[in-house]
Amino acid sequence: MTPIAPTFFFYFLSAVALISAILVITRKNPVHSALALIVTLLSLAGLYLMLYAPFVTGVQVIVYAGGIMVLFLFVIMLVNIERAMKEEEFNKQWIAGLIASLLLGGLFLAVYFKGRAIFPSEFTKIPEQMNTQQVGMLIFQNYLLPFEIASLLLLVAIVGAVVMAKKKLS
Amino acid sequence: MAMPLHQFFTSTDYLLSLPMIMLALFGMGVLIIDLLLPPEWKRANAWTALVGLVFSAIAVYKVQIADRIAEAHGQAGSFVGFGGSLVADRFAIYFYYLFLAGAAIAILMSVKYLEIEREQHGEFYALVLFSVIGMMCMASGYDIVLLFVGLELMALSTYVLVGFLRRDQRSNEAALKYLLLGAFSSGIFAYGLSLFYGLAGSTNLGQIALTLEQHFLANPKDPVAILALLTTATGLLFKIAAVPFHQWAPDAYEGAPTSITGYMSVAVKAAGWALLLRIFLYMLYPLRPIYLPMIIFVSLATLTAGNLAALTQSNLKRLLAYSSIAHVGYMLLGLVAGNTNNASSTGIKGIMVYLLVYTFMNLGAFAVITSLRRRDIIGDEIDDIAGLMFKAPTEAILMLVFLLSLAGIPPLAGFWGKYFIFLSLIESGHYALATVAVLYAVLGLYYYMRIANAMFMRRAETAEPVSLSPGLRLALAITALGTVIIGIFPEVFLRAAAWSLSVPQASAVAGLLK
Amino acid sequence: MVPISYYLVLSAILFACGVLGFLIKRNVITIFMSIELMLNAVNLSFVAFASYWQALSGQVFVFFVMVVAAAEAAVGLAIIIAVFRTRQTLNPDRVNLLKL
Amino acid sequence: MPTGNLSVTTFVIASIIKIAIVLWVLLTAVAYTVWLERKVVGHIQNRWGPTRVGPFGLLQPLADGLKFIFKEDLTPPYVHKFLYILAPMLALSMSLIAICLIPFGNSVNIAGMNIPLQITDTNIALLIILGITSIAVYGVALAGWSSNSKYSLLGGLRASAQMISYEVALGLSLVGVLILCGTFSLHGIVEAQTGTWFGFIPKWNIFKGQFIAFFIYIMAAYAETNRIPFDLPEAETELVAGYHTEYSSMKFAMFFMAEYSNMVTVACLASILFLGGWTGPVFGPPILHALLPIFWFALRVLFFIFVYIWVRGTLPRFRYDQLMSFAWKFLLPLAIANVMITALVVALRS
Repeated sequence: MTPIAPTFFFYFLSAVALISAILVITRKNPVHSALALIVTLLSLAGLYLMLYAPFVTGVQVIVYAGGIMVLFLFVIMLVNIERAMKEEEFNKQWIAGLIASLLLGGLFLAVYFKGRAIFPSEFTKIPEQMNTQQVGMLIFQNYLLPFEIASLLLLVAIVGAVVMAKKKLS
Repeated sequence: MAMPLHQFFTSTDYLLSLPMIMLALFGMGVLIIDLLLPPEWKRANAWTALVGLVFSAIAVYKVQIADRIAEAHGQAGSFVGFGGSLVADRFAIYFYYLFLAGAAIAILMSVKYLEIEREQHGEFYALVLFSVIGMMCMASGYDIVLLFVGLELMALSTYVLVGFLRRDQRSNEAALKYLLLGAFSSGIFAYGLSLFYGLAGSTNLGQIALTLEQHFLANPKDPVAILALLTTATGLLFKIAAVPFHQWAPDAYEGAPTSITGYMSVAVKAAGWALLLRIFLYMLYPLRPIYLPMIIFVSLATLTAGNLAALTQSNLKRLLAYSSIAHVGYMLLGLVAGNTNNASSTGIKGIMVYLLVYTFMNLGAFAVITSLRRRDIIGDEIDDIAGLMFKAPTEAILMLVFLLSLAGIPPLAGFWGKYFIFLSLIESGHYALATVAVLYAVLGLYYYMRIANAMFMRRAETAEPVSLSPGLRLALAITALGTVIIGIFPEVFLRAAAWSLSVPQASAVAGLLK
Repeated sequence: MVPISYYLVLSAILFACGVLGFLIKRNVITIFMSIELMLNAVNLSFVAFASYWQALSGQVFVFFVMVVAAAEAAVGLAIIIAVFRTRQTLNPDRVNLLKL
Repeated sequence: MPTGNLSVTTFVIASIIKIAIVLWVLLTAVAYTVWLERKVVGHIQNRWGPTRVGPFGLLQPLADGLKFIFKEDLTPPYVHKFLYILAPMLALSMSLIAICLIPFGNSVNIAGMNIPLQITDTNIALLIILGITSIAVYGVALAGWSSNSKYSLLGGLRASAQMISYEVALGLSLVGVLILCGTFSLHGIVEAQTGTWFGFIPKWNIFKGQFIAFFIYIMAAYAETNRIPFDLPEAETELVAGYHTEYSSMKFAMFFMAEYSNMVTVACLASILFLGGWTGPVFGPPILHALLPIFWFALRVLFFIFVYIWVRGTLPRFRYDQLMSFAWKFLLPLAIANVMITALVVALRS
């Protein structure tokens, strides 16, 4: 099915994503930053849906918004943020950082405006009915090895997290 | 919909992934065996891990034999597996051996060290094995997905290994810095990959290269391609710690357990190089006219910053960290050699030889530093090595050998690495670069000799004897032999390096995939 | 229909936000969140390109980026806890035993 | 989203009507689940439960609701106000959103239009429900943190740890069902369970070898909804009331309603995934054809809710470490084993 009012939703979702992304880096309280990041993630999930990627949307909500960010909140709650709140928000080189990233963003934008010709404005939709199945098939055919390596990656993450966070090993 | 199993996982796939499968099995084995071992037997984990490395090496050898048989049948010498995402060509096999050797020596160095630090846990060895799997993916991946996942597997294991001494503030601080900058650079790298994917519509290196070639003929100054190149290259240069993306390296090297510092400076760095070469030579070769000036700038900056910063260091690990940055500068010059359209094969061969000899000589130097770690003495300051000649003459002399080799004095191994780099520069007419590089090599001699001076000319600060565990003895023997033998009889090794590059280049591999 | 380059522009701005946060924030956890922001910008451009090429491989890459992000977050936060335990601060400027 | 043969306007109108009906039914069900719980637990403990307001105390939920509305709405001065107010809203809205994906029956024909008995059906419905469950954690975690009190914080931490741990087992327990049915759509999952073996054994997933998955699902679902024996986050003997210690009046009622509507959602999902949803004998005039599936479905849901209450009246609470090791050392391996065996059987059969 074609999305209803794609232009409106695109601008709405990207505005939400941008505003909350800016909030992520300007809020002093890490909990507020984390919440703003969650909002960014959810609006990105909406954008994925508009790009006919329902599976990615689902995984984005479950893994990113529901898993990773819970972990962040958890750690923020565990460590003492009251002390962190009293410290200054930005480091000393914040002006240099601001200029650097403005330049970077400007570069990216300039490139996209110059190179717009490569990417035509129209793109046809990919059928989303079978999206999950197709992504699944792809993972188990062409990307079988990366998939298996990803399992090792997660094993390393588990072992690593236990090694680093446990008070006393065995 | 349902397809038979053998289409997903063929016997070739099995053969090509066997080295990784072995390591994964032994890594998980170590984790499980660790649970059953009483604390005083924990060092048995190291032997399990070593056996795993040996089995993996045997599997690599099987791949090599299969390659030889294929060659005898007149087929091009590279295997493609997993639907084109893995290419176990000679380039990859060469790096496989390098990684395995680096990991084995690092494990030998770690056994006693971890006991002194009271952190003898099986997880350490398992993580080393897992990181080798990641490296293998980086060397043999022919698909940006596999390369990225492999890179992260290696990086993640290394972050934990760097912070493995959890009670040591320096160690976990180093892990934090390394992780933040590593994750940051991965982000940039992934952004570059996404742009290449956008240009080509495929994740396969060969496909991307073909598209880039055509695309680039049509519009040679395409901004999107240049941006993609810049971001990807930034990520890669971060990984090999080239200036100006090197700030993480000295901190991570200083804080990490000494054996892991050695491991990072050889195996992890070699993996970074494997990835970089894979991407620059197999995917980005159409963009060479654009990246050439960038690499020249970076290599000069790296040589300058690395060598100058190394002059003033008082900490051995930090000094060697800066010196390893400087070595990256030399290797980058090997990538510069050649004309605008083609990298010179001597230059690439120089990089391969350099990585090989660097593995032995640098790990050797770190093995000596590891032996300085005793109870209550951290042993990584220059003052700690003072008077080593009078306490442990063998070690002092070995250290001298490693340092001379690092400085590139013939007839030691380090000479051959620099020789081929310089040769390739001269062959391709980069005389100015060659001159600068030679001058910096002289500068390098100075700070290596500062260490030697401390060892031979100064009195020892403490009377505490230097301990040498059997593992460390073995590690020292291997690295010393490697350094000397490669230096005196280089033919075999040079042939191996040439062999590793004898694969048909990217376009042919792309042809194989069709 | 919204052109594909709009998505890319959004992704570029998000990426720049992430870089900015990484460069200027003082709290390690927020720095980490900025990295997540960067990875999300990467994901957005991958999905946009996947939809432009009508190829699902971009979506598969996004899947792997998410796995990587999850693993990185787990290890990173564990390291942060370890650092916090030995030092009681989250400001990287105070984490200064190693000179920079 | 299948709009079928409907025009957009009719589709929107039909959807609004459906949403209104479902919300009304759900909120009533929530209110009467509370009544049922008090009654049943009362009888289990040899008491009468509510009897005063209306016959059999049937008007008790109404009285409770009125009481909640008229209580003073306290906001303690030390809380982080924005998050403190946001948290209960988040909890309630997430549990209400989840219900919109649940199909209550097959489609019905009204005035020549084929209207599915479900607010929306998507081909990733189950993924969305899992996503909503994972977002719901924030309601609890934020409530705990923003209250700025140690009982709340501990309760919030416990709750979020418990919910993300059990979510893993929950998700894995569904994989077996997904392998058998081959779709994420809840409607499709029920369709795949129609029919019988030998004319009397229904082809429900639970009889297709998914009874272990069913068991895991039930356990995990109890933990997800913070019900006894997994109600550690609000264990009144240790944590006063856990994450909602600092809440009163309607804000507390929101948490309360969220908990019970989650129970209803979970019960609906259990019936759909394992017990064949609305399948059952259908006979009689057309009106019965339309209503009987809903009846069968409601019957199953009622059964699950009764079991909930029954368990609450019977079992004591876990200790926290037991709770965690139960999730990671028992449910998770079991769920993985179930997935592997199911996959193997399906692969061998094809």
